[in-house]
Amino acid sequence: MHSWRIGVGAVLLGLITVMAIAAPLLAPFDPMAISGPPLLPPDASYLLGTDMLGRDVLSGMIHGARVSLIVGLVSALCSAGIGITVGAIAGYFGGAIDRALVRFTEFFQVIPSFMFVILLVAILTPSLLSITLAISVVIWPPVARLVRSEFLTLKTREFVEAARSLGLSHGSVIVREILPNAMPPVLAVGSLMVATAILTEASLSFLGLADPNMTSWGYMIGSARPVFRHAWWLSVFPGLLLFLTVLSITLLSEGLGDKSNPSLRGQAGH
Amino acid sequence: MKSLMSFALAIFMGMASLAMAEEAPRRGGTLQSVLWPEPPGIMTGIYTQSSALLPTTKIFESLLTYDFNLNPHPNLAESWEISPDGLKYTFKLRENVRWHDGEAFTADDVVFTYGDYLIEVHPRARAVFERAQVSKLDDHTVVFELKEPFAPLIRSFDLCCLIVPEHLYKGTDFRKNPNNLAPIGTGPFKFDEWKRGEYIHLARNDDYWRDGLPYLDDIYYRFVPDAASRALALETGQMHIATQNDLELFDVDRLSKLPHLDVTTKGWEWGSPIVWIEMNLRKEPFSDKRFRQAMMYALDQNYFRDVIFQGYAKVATGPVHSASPFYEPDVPAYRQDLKKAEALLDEMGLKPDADGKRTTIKLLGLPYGEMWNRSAEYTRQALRKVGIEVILEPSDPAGWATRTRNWDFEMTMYFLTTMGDPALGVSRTFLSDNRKQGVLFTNHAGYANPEVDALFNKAAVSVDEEERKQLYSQVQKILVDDAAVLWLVELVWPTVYNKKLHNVVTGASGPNSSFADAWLAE
Amino acid sequence: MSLLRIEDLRIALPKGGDRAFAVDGVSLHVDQGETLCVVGESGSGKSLTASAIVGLLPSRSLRVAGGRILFEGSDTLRMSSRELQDLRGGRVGFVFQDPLSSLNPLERIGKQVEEVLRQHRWTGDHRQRVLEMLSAVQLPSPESLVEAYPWQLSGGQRQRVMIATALATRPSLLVADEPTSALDVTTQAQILELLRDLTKQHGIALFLITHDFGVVARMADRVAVMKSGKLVEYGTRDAVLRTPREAYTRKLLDAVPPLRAGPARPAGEPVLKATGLTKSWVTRGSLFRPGRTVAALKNVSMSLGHGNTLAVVGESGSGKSTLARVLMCLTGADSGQADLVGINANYLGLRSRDLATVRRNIQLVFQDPYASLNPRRRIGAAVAQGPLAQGEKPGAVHARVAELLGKVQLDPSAADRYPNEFSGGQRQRIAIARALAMRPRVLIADEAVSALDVSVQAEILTLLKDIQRDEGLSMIFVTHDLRVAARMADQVIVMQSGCVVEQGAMQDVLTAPQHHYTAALIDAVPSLPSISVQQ
Amino acid sequence: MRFVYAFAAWLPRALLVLVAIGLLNFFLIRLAPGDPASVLAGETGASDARYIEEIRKSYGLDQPLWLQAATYLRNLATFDLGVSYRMQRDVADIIGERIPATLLLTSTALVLAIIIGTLLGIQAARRAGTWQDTVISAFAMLCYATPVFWVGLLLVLLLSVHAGILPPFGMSGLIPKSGFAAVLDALHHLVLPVMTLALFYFAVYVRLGRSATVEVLGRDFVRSARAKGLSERQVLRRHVLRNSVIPVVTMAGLQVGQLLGGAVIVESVFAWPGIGRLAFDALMQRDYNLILGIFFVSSIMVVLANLITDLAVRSIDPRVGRS
Repeated sequence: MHSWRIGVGAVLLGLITVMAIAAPLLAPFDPMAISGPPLLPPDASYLLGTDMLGRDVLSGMIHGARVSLIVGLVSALCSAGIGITVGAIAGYFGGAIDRALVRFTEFFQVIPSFMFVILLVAILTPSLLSITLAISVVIWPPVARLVRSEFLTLKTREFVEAARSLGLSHGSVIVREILPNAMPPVLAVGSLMVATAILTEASLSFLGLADPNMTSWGYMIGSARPVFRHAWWLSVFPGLLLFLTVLSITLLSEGLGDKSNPSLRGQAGH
Repeated sequence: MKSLMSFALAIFMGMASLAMAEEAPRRGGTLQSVLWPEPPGIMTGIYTQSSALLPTTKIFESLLTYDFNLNPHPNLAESWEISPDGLKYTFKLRENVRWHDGEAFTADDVVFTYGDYLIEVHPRARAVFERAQVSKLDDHTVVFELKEPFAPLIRSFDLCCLIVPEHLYKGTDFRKNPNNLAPIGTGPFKFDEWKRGEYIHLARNDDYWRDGLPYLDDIYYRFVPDAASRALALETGQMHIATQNDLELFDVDRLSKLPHLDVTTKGWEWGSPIVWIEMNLRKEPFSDKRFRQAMMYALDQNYFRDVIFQGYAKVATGPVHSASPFYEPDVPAYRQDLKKAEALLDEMGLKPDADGKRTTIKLLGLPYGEMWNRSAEYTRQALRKVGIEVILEPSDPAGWATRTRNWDFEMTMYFLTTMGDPALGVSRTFLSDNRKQGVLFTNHAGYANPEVDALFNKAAVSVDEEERKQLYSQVQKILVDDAAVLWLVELVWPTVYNKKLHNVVTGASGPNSSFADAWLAE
Repeated sequence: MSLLRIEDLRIALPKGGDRAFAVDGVSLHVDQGETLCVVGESGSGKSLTASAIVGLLPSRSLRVAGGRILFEGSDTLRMSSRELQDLRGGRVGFVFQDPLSSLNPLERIGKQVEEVLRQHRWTGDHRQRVLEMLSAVQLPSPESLVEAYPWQLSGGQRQRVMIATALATRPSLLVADEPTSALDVTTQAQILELLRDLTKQHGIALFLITHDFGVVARMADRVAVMKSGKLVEYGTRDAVLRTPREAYTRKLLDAVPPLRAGPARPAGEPVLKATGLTKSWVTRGSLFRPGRTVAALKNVSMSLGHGNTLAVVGESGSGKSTLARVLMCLTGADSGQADLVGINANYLGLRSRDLATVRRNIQLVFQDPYASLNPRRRIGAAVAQGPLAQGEKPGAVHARVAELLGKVQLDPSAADRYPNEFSGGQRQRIAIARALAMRPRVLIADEAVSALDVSVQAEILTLLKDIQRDEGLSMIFVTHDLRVAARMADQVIVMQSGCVVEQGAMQDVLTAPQHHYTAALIDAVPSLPSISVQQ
Repeated sequence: MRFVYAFAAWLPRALLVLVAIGLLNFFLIRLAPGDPASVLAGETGASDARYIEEIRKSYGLDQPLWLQAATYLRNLATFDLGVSYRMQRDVADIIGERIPATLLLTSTALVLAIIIGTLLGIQAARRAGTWQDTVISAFAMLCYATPVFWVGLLLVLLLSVHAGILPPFGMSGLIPKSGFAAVLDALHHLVLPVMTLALFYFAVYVRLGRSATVEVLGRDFVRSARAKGLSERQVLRRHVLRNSVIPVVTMAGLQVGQLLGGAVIVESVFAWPGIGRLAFDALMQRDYNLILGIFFVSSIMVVLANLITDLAVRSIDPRVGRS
């Protein structure tokens, strides 16, 4: 029933990924190079126009996919790592450990997280690394909560008790018995984390917290903000691509998780 | 025939009345002015951000004002005299001036301001006025006495150095004085209200010392954070004036074509800002003059002027602004020439590798907005063409300032106000004894040239205008040949205003003048 | 004229299902005041038939494809939604299976009962009627109960509230869909009695759906047996129970074990002994509320003889599962000791890495075959997991997996498949194979058959008996079902609220229970032989 | 009495969170590369070290870090958030001035998103599988994936620049109005930022409302209610609504922090004079005390929102805090 979502999502995301990987082959121009007159509206040679310096917008968008996808994927992986570890330990062992970890997680949920990301990135000065790091630090709580609740349910499942009564160690019960069964919803949320991370990166870049040595969609939109009334193509096209990327990931995640719970959407995403 | 006559007469009369309306200032009206960013405060001396100056200069006044050629004119000082040895400046003050709270303005206020207040709160003013001993001859006469001549002094009584009321500030903690929130000055407008996040309201000073002035009833300085919105507000007539960086330059271009708006680029002669890239000369390869020259040849100053600054700039040829009386046009020129640049680099032994890369350097960009980002991005692209790979270092205002003043950079881009007289604004970047680590806008690059030091020092104490010109001319030739910094452009800040608004930019302070004679047509 | 007459009812399933019709050509009738029991295993279409009577089919994708349902002469399938609403709760009352979820958790009891009166414009005093009904269903202090919320009531009490609601408007037909299967046996018996008394007393017809022939025997005037959407057998109770015509009916009847135990087999040396086991759970309190302590086991002792089966019988909350888990070291005990005779004295409280011998010697078969197998692990891997974790050689383990699958009557190819490809009964066989792979001396079966349909239940019980005989296993059989216990066990302990209230040989306990709770349990079992007794 | 318990349970947790946030922010910001003293000096065009030293001293920046932190925490307890370096005013005052604007924006957006979103979500759930459901769900999905800042720009482009029907920025017209006209003016200015901020949350509540209602509709008591003869409408109103609102309320509490993050973007796109915009400006200026203050105050807002949500859930759900 949700397979069309997976289909559409996968195809869209696939195209965007291919675009990111093959960027140097696909892009008509060097995205950084001044390749034409500034602020040229879309035409035959500059399909999506040029920006304030005369750089090709299309080329920038194609290369920008790299930053978005890398930040999205790496942050989602890191946050999934933190979230799974915290959630699994809390859910499996329960008791005081659980209470402490739940408090810890709550704390990160309570923090107005986007402000926190801005703060971190500004402190560490914007770079691919600092942006990824900051995003990972704030988007993990939903994963942790989900993993914890999955573990709370799964650990009382009889197959887990069966594994324990077969003499498996805690570690292998967690990793080999419970975790694989907790993965489907985690995968769904994890893929939403990718979307959240991409949106957060774009929001940061939009506000000017971007790595100036990289072209990213948010940066393109943000730096075009002063001229967006006249040179609409500078904000509209990169935004559209950003939107499609997030949409494709969301579709994919919905398809994967089906009964997707909106509460699992990351905290920092906008 | 008769009817034709009367028709012609009617036209003539009509034109005459139109001309009358153009010429006769109207009393009344509310000026709506854009102000961005919202300044932290508007007490003169304490808050010197450019956005604080607009309201501050309406409330406070100085002894003198300056015309476009930086010639001094009387203001709170009726007249003045400079002794022939250039050591003694005597100012005769106006007698009918009152502070906004009704107290009389006297020599005590002047002595307090230049001898006490500014010395404590305003570092740049301190640099000038510490050279002088200020004293009161009588209630309306003050004397500035110098130990050695300092010709720029007569050009120093402006924006930074407005006079504050001694009776409210003497003996208080200047920074925490409650009057800072509702400043009391002598200017044509009084502080009325500050609605945080929205506007500052100034009201007409009915007791202003120039009879019948000011014309305007009110000034609203409205904080409009979005450049596009500022442009729109001017376009729709909601706002009457915007200046400096308020507008994106391509907006200025568009607005200037609208029938109800006018643009002037005058009024910044006093500041004379120059955009440049400073290199850390302590480091390789910047220590090599050929490398610096190569970069000059690699950069296209016209591109900065035409694309990045949208024509609102002039190509800078050297350290002294072309509006300055000390400007020397006859200096070595660096027209963009990639061949020459490459030849210089080759000569240095910086050969391109397989990717065409000769060396990698870092540029610390100025975090003041898109125009500066674009400048840095263009610099990267331009230098890449000759095999110099540039990594842009992101920063924030604090980070930029910290790294720059602590010499923690390879290249740093910024603009410096050269302030008309080189002794005030130019020499500070090149004097070897001004290599003060930790202090911003000093000689961060570490430039040291005894010849340059000697010329600058001599010019600063000379009282002979011609001699000074001569000395500065020599300095400019040396510095330009040395490519001591990479001069890019002179900033030309546009002031866009509604044609209903008259007498906007009348002197070197431009929109930062008192607006006593500004008036709004119906 | 019958009160309700269902004629050739067909309910279509959405396309792509395993069959075209969920209910296929069923014709039934219920007369004024009589009780019709509709019996069938899960998926037989019995509940859908009931729902269809007043247009309450659970899903949009199900629709009535044909037939008529005449209630008091008019066809409910052709009624407007308005007319159906008047019928529901007005002329036809409903009681559903799960009392825990059948009441709105956010509303007070009184309001929920009263709602049906308001909806059907009951002319008398509403509050009066609510109190009257609550006392009619024998709920204590109705006055305070109306202010209570559902979660403050037990399952049995909630089911009484549901009955009170269903009968409040004096309907002529009460539809009860498995009204007791979620309840404990003793409660079950009380609710059934209540239903019978109230319907007989007010001349209300009862359309009772159940899977339990015990319930049928106790309640029915007439019986309808359904299988896969079709009516298999239809007749009076005695005719159907005593002289079933259809093989399917006979099979269902045969699968119900009699509440009768054979003599205890001779007990060998004890293999597992426990004394003074005590365990309590502490619920976390808050700043103002001290945590509460719930005793799950109070000084429980037991002993299991070699080759024998010990049944642990009790209702939910009696502590019987906790006992199993403590013996398995899945939960620690507060005090007491357990002794795996000759192998591991006093093994409780060992650290988990020192439990290897215990793990090898005691194994567990769980209740829910759908939950007890890791869905992401192939059957072969699941069975091999224990021995591999104990360090046995993969080659040997592999061979043994095939052998074990054969032993539980599964094809060896099952090893390469995933649990979702198997039915509940098959999965339970796999779980047994997995336990046997450890070559345990003691097998604990925790409600191992209660989630299965009766016919499958019987197969698994037989399998367990066979295996016990072949392998010389000793077994602990934890169950709430006395019939199952009777069939399997030599010895029994009866538990209530964490205490052992009675223990002894199964046969003795059944025939001469010493404790009144045991007697009540036995009494509550609606078993087939009791038909004659009851008549 | 339950509400007193709720408060008592909330208070220590809230305090713990606030102390932790205070400490975290404090140390993080002190680790920043920018030296606060130099910000001031740089901004005022300072050219001598004496001035920087003066600032350092007058703001206690020359004291050891732990002392600054301890002082900071002690001051927090008395709501003394210090002085903004740049603004030369009390941080508490600056934030106080900006809070109403942010509250107006965020609460309007949240309330609208909750009401419209939940209602549409319920509608979609009632009509699950029909074209109505498809349209509503698809629209929610689109809103869900739309970057806030982008949609803000697009709305300005469409509704302000092209259509010219809504003001693109600010909280009031450039020329102030009074009385009722001022209220209308404010509402007029509120439309775009609220739409922008609400869009994402709207999508969240459509989805949440839908899934909660689908879940509740499948519960047995709904069948019981139908079996009592209630019409679909009555079932929905009397039984489903309250039950499906519980997760919505819980969610609303969880989202306040996120909402404030959204406010940073929306307020800077629309030049809304609230704390979101203040936060970003302050950060760009490295106005340490101001940033710390904003973080702290936002955290208080979040923690208070949690209390309110908790009380709301308790008033809806009799089970919470009693069993």
